[in-house]
Amino acid sequence: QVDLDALYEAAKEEGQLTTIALPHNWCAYGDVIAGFKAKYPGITVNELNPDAGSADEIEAIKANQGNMGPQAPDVIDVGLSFGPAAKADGLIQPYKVSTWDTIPDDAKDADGYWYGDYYGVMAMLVNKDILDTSPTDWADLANDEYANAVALAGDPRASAQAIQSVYAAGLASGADADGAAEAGLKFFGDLNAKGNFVPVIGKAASLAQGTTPIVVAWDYNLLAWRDSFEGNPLAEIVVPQNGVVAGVYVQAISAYAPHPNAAKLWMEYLYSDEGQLGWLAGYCHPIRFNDLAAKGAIPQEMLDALPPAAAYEKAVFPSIEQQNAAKEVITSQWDSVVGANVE
Amino acid sequence: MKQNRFWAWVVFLMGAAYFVVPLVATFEFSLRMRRGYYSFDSYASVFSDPNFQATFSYSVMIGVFSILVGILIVVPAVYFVRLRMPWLRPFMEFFTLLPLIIPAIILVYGYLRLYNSSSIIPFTGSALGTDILLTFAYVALALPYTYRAVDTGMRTIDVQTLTEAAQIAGANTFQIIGQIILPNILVAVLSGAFLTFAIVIGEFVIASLLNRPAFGPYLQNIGANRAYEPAALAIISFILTWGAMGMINVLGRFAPRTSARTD
Amino acid sequence: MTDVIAAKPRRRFSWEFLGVAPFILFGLMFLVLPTLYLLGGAFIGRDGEFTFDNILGLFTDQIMAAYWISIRVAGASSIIGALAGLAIALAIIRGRLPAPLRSAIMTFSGVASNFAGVPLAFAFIATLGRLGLVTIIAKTVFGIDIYRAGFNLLSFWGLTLTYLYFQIPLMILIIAPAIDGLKKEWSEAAASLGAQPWQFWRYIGLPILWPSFLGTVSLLFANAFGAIATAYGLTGSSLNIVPILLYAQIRGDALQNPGLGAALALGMVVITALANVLYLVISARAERWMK
Amino acid sequence: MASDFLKVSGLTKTYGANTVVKSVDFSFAQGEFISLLGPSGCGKTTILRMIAGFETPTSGSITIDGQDITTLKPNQRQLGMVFQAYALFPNLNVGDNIGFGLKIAGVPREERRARVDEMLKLIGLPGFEKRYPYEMSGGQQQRVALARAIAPRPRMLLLDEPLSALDAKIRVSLREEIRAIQLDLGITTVFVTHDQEEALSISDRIVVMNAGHIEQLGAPHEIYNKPATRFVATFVGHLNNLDVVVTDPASKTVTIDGQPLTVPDLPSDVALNANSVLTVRPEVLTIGAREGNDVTLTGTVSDVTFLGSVIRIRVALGSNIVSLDTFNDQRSAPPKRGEAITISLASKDLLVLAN
Amino acid sequence: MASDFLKVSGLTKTYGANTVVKSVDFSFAQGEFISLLGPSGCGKTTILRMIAGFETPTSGSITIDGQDITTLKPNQRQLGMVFQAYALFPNLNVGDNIGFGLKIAGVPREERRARVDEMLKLIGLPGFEKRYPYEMSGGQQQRVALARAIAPRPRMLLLDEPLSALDAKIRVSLREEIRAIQLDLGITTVFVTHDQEEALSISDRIVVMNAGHIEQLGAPHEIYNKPATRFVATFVGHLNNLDVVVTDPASKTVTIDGQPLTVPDLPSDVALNANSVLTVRPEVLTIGAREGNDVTLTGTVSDVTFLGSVIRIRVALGSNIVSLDTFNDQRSAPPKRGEAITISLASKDLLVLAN
Ligand SMILES: Nc1ncnc2c1ncn2[C@@H]1O[C@H](COP(=O)(O)OP(=O)(O)OP(=O)(O)O)[C@@H](O)[C@H]1O
Ligand SMILES: Nc1ncnc2c1ncn2[C@@H]1O[C@H](COP(=O)(O)OP(=O)(O)OP(=O)(O)O)[C@@H](O)[C@H]1O
Ligand SMILES: [Mg+2]
Ligand SMILES: [Mg+2]
Repeated sequence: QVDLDALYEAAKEEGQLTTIALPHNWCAYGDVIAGFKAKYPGITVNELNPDAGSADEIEAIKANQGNMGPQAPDVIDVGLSFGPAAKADGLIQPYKVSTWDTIPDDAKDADGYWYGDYYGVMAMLVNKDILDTSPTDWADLANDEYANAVALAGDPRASAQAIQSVYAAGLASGADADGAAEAGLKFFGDLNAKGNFVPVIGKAASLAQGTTPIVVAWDYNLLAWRDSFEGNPLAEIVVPQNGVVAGVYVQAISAYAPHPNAAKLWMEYLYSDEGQLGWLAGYCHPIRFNDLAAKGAIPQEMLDALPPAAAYEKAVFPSIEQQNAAKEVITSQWDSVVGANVE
Repeated sequence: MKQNRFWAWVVFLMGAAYFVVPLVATFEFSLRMRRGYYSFDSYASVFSDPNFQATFSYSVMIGVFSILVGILIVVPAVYFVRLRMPWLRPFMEFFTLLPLIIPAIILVYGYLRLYNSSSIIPFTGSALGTDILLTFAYVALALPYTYRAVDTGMRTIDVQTLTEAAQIAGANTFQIIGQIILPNILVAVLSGAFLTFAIVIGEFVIASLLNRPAFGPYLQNIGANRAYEPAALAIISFILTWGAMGMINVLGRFAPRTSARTD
Repeated sequence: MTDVIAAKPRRRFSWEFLGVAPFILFGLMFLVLPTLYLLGGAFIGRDGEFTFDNILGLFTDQIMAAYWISIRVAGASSIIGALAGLAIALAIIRGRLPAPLRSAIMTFSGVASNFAGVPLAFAFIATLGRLGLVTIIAKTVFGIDIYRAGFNLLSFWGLTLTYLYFQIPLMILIIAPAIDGLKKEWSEAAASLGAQPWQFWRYIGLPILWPSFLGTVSLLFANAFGAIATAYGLTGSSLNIVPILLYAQIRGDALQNPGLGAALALGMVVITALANVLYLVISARAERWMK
Repeated sequence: MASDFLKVSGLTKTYGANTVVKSVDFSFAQGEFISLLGPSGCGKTTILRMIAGFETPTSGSITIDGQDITTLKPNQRQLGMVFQAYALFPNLNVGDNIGFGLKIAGVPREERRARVDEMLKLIGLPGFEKRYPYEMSGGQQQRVALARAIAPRPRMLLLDEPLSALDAKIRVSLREEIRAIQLDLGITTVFVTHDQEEALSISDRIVVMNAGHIEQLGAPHEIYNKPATRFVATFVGHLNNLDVVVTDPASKTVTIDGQPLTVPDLPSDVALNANSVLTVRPEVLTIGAREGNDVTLTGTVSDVTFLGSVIRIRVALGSNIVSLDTFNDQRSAPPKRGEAITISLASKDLLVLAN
Repeated sequence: MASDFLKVSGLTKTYGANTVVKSVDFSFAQGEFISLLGPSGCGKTTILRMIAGFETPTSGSITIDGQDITTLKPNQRQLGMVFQAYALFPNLNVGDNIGFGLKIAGVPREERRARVDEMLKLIGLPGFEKRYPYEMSGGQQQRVALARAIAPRPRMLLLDEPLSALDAKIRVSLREEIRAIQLDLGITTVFVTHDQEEALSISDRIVVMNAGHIEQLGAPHEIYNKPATRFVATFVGHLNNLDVVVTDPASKTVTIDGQPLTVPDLPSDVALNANSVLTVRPEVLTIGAREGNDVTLTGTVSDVTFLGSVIRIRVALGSNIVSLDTFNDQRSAPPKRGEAITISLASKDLLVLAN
C-alpha cells in the first residue's frame, strides 16, 4: 500500500504541481483543485492552458522534455485514445493509485501508465433565445434554421471531445464503428458546405453571445455551462436520439514530470472517494461510480442532479482500437474534407 | 473653405460613429447579465473574481518592472548615441523597428527555443526566471514606443549643449544624466512608460505561451467561458488604457518648457 | 596627472559604450537572436540536418489558405485603415474643426491603437455578433437580419472591420506629424500661384505625404499580419490564419512538426519583410527630393 | 490711376479682442517698391496677408488696379508671394517650382520651359532646373522662390521678410538683386521687413508702422531725415536724446549742461525754464568746428568704441551722454577716454519730435 | 607669466582626412579679452571647444596659468562657458541655473544663495531667481547663461557666438554689458564671433582666422588699419579693389583709368606696365578735395544707396567701381546717378596687400 504521508512529504518538498488543460467548469475541476489544495497545503498548483486539447497536452510533454520549469506539465487528462499512444511514445510513467483495483479493467492500462477517470455522453446545447426549436438529432443540424449555428467544442485536429463529436455524428448517420469517422467527416463537410457549421471553438461564452448557438460537447460540460448562465440565456441540452457516444478520459503522469511525487499525490486525491465525488458534482460519471454507488457513498442530491439515466442506456462505448482508428482518420483528414476556413 | 469644413465634419462623424458604436454596444452588452433588465452584475462578478485581482496585480507588477527595465536600457543608450556615437543610430533604429515587423508570436517562439531550461540561460527553468523573461519580452514589445518617446524627448532639448554646459560647470556623467537630462525628458519617458503599461496590461500571446498568470490570458479565458463578463472586462480595460493615456496628457502640462522667447 | 593622460581616451570610450551596451545586448538577445534562431530552425529537420522539407511543408492547401487570408486581411485592413486614418487626420488637422477635437482624437487614437487583442474581440462580438447591438437593432428596427444576409464576423470582412479598430487610430497617430509637417506656406504659395485646393493636394500635399503614407501602410500591414489576440479572442484557436496556426504550433504542436513552426514563422517574417522592402523601394523613388 | 494702383482703405483686422491692424490707409502707384517697416508684432505680416488674401479683413477694402479684391480668394488675385522660409515645394525640382503657377494656368509645356529658363537666367541660376530645393543654399532657394512668384507675371509682388533667414553678406547682395529685378520688370512690390537699413536702401517709399497703425509714410530720406514722430526717429537710425532747459523762448534758446544753443524748430509755445528733450543723430556731430556748424559744445569723452569704418565716441555733456560717429581716420588718432573735447553741430539738424 | 596665462601651442585638430585647425599658436595675458574672428567653418569653435575640453586636440598643447590642461576632462578645468543657444537648463529656475556649478562644487546653500543674488545684480536681473528660462527673452536668458558661467569664479570665460541668436539692438547692448562685466571682474575671456564689428568693438586683441590657421593677431585698430593679408582686409570692413597699371616703378606711380597716382607703399620690385591691385577703404575716399588728400580722381556715379546714417556712392573709374562712404548730410544733397564726380584720397591710405 502507498504511504500517503510520505508521499505528501515528498510532494511538499517539490512544492508544486503543474496541471494542464483543466477548465474550472469541466467536471468541476475548479473545486477539485481547490479541494486538493485544501487537503494538501504547501503545494501550489500551477495551471497551464485550460483550453488546450488532448493533443496539445501530449505535445506540451514532448516540447518540455528536460524543462523543469513551470511550462512542463506533471499530469495530463486526455481522451482515451491518447493514453496508449502516449505510452507507446514513452511520454508517460506508470503509477497505480491505492484504489487501483476498483477501476474497471477495460478502462485502465494493465501496467498503470494510464487509467480512466470519468465519462459522459456527447450532447448538444442550444441557445433558446436565438433558436426557437431545438434539434433532436444529428440530422436536424443540417436544417436551414441552423444556418451558421453549429460548433464543436474543440479543434478536431487536437481535441478528443471534438473527435468524438465527429465520430458520434458518423455513427448517427448509420455507419458502423469502422466507417463512423469517415461518415462523421462527411457529415461535417456537408454541414460546412451548407453554411451551418461555425469554425469557432464553441464555449459557454460563444453560445451565450450567439456566435455559436449550438455547441456539441460532453453532457457534463454542457450542464456546467447551462448552470453558469443562471437562466440568461435560456439553454437546452439535447442528447441526440442516434449516435449517443460515451467517452472516457484518462489520467496519466508525464514521464518527464518535474514534480513526480506531487503528481502521484494528485492521482491519489483524484481517485479517492473525495476526488471522485468532486467530479460527480461536475456531472461527470467518475470511473469508480459503480464502486462508490455500491458503497452507498454517493449523496442522493448528487444523483438527482445527474442527467436522466435513460440517455446513458443507448450509449456506445467505442473500444480503444476503434477510437484510435477514428482519431487517426479525423485528425488527418479534417482539413481536406471539411476545411473550415475563413472566407 | 466652407466646403472643406463640411467634408471634415462628415469624415469626422463617420469615424466617430465607427469608434463609438462598438463601445456603446459593449457597454450595453455588459449590462445584460440579468435577464430582462440592465444591471451591473457582470462588473460585480468580475471584481469579485479572485483571479481577476490576482492576474491583474500580476500584470501591473510585470508592467512596472518592464517600464523600469525599459528606461534603464533605453535612456543611457539614446543619450550616449546622441552625444558620442551617432554612427550607432541606424542599429538602434533597426532594433527598435524589429518588434513592429517581427510579430510578437515569433519572438516568443524564439525565446522558448533559445531560453528553455536546457539552454545556457534557462529563463524558463523556474517561475521567477519566466517572469524575468516575460518582463524582457514586454520591454522588447514596448521598445519601439519607449525608444521613440525618449528619442523625441531628447530631440526637444539640445542634449549636447546641455551636457557640455553641465560638464564645464563641473558635473560628471551621473550628475548630468540625473540632474539635467532625465528631468528634462521626464514627460517623454513617462509617456513611453504609460504606453508600455497599456501594452503589458492587455497582452495575451506572450503571457499565454510562457504560461504566466497574467491579465491577458485571464481575459481570454473569461472570454471563452463567460457570457457577459467579457464585455465588462473590455470596458474595464478600455478605461484602464484611457486612464494611462490621460496620464500622459496630464503630465504633458508639467513639462519643463524648452522653447525660448525671442526679443 | 600622467596616469590620467595615458588612460583617458580609452576610459572615456568604454564609459560611453557601457551606457549603450545594455541596449545592444538586449536587442541581440531578445530581438535578433530569437528571430535568427527561429529562421535557421526552418531549415533544420527532425534529425538535425539541413533540409527544405519544412519550407515545402508550407505548401499545403490549408497553410496556403491561411497565408492567403492573412495577407488579404492584413492588406485590406492596412490599406483601408491607412486611407480612413488619413482622411480623419486631414479632417482634424486641416479641416478647421474645433481645436479641442484634435487633442481629444489624438488621445483617443492613443487608446484605441492599444485596444487590440482580446477586449477588442469582445467589443465586436457585442456589436456585430449574433446578439450584438447593431445586429439586433438592424433586425428589430430595420428588419434586416445581417446574418441571414450572409454577414459573419468571422469572415474576411468581419475580421477586416474588427482590425480597422486599431489600424485607423495607429494611422492617425503616425501620419499626424507628417501632416503637421506640411507647411502652411506651401498651400499659401500654391494658392497665390492660382492653384485650387485640390490642385495643391494633387501636386504638392499628397506627393509629400506619400512616403509617410506608404511607410505607415507597411507598418500597419505587419501589425495586422502578426495580430493574433484579436482573432483568438473572436474564435478560439480554430480560425485558419497564420498567426493562429503558429500559435497552435507553439502551444500544442497540433501539426506534430516543430520545423514546420519555424517555417511558418519564416514565412511570416518573409512576408512582412517583403512589405517593408516594397515600401523602401517605392518610397526611395518617391523621396528623391528628400535628403 | 497713377498713384492708386494699390489702394488700401480703412483696413482693420481684429483677432478676438485684439485689434492688430487699425484702420490703415495707403495707396501706391504702379511700379513702386514699398516697404512695410516696423517692430515685431506691429501688424506688417497681417497687412501683407490681407493683401494676398490669406486673411479676411475685419473691415476696410483693398483694390488693385481699380478692382476691389477684398473678398477674392487668394488663387484669383494674381499676386506673387515670397515667404521668409522660402516655402519652395520640396517635392518639385527648381524648374517645376518655378513653372508651377504657369502649369496651373494651363500654359503649354514648351512655353513654360522657355519662361522657366528665362526666370533662371534672371535670378542668375541658369542650369539649376533639375536641382531639388534641399540641394541649394538658403540664398539660392530664396532666389528660386522669387522666380516662382514672378514667373506667372503677377500684378504685384509681395515679400514677407524674405531675407531674414539669410547670412548678413548674402542678405545685402540679394536685396540689391531683388531691387534690380523689380526695377527691371517694373512690378509693384510690397516688402515687409523689420530691418531699417534694408528698408532704407531698397524702397521707393516706406510705411513705418507701430502697434497696428502707420507712423509715417514717405521716401527713405524723408523717413530718416524728417521723422514725423519720436517712434520713427528712434526706430530708424541711432538717436541721441539731449535734456535741455529753455532759457529764452522768444529767441528759441535753450541750454544744455549750461551751454546755450538756438533751436530754430523750437515750438513757440514752450515756457521759460521748461525742460525739453532735443534729439540729434550721431553722424551730424563733429569733433571740433566745421563749416556750417553753428553750435559748439564742450564735454568729456566717456567712451570710445572702434567699429571698423566708424568710431563711436561717447561724450558726456553734464548728465547727457551723446554719441558721435566719425569715420576711422588714421591721420588723426581718436580722442582718449576722459579727454576734454569740443564738438559742433548745425542747429537746424536738431530734431524736435512729437512724442 | 603675464603674457602667457593662456598658452596654446601647435594646436591641431583633424577630423578624418580633414585638418580643421592647423598648428595654431597664441598666448594671452591674464585679464585680456580675446576674440577669435573668422568666417564660418574656419575652426573658431573647434579651438574654443579644445580649450574647454570637449574636443581632444590631435596634437599640440593648451596650458592655463602654467598648468597643462590638454587632456584634462572638461569638468576639471574650472572654466566658464556661454553657448550660442543659451543652453540654460530648462528644468531649473534662474537661481538654480546660476547656482548649478556651485552646487556641484559642494558650496553650502546659504553661500550659494548669496552668490546667486550677487550675480543677478551684476547682470541687471535682480529678483529673477524664481523665473524659468522659458519665461524670459533671449537677451535675458543669455545674461543668465553668463551669470551661470561666471558664478563659480572660473579661471577663464569662453563664449561661442553668444550674441548671434539675438536681435540687432540687443546684440549691441549686451556686448557692451559683457565687456563691462569682463573689465569689472578682470576675467580672461575668449570670445568667438564671425561678426567683425562685434570683435572690433569689444576686444583687447583679435585672432583673425581662416581655414584653420591664424591670419593675423593684433589689437582691433591694427587689424583694421594694418591688415596683414588680403583676407584680413576683405573680411574686416568693406574694401575696394582697384586695378592699376604701374607706369613708373621708380617714382611709385601707377595709373587708374589713365589717372596717375603715387603709391608710397608700392614694392620696389614691380615691373613697368605691370598690372597690380590696390585696395582702399570706402570711408577714406571723399567727394571733392579734402585737406591732406593728395590724390584726386574723376569718375561717374553709378549708384547711390541710402543706408541711413551713411550713404554709399558707387563711382565708376573706367572699369573699376569703387564704393565711397559718406555720412548722410542734409546740407549737401548726395550726387545723382550718372553725374560726373571728383573724389580724393590720401595716397598713404592705399593698401598694398599680400595675397
Ligand atoms: N492668427 C492670429 N491669431 C491671433 N493673433 C494673431 C494672429 N496672427 C497674428 N496675430 C497677432 O497680431 C499681431 C501682429 O502680427 P504680425 O504677424 O502681423 O506682426 P509682424 O509685424 O509681421 O511681426 P514680425 O516682425 O514678428 O513678423 C501680433 O501681436 C500677433 O500676435
Ligand atoms: N565633429 C566633427 N566632425 C567632422 N568635421 C567637423 C566636426 N566639427 C567641426 N567640423 C568641421 O570643422 C570645421 C571647423 O568647424 P568649426 O565649428 O570650428 O567652425 P567655426 O569657425 O566655429 O564656424 P561657424 O562660424 O560656422 O561656427 C568645419 O569645416 C566643420 O565642418
Ligand atoms: Mg511678420
Ligand atoms: Mg562656430
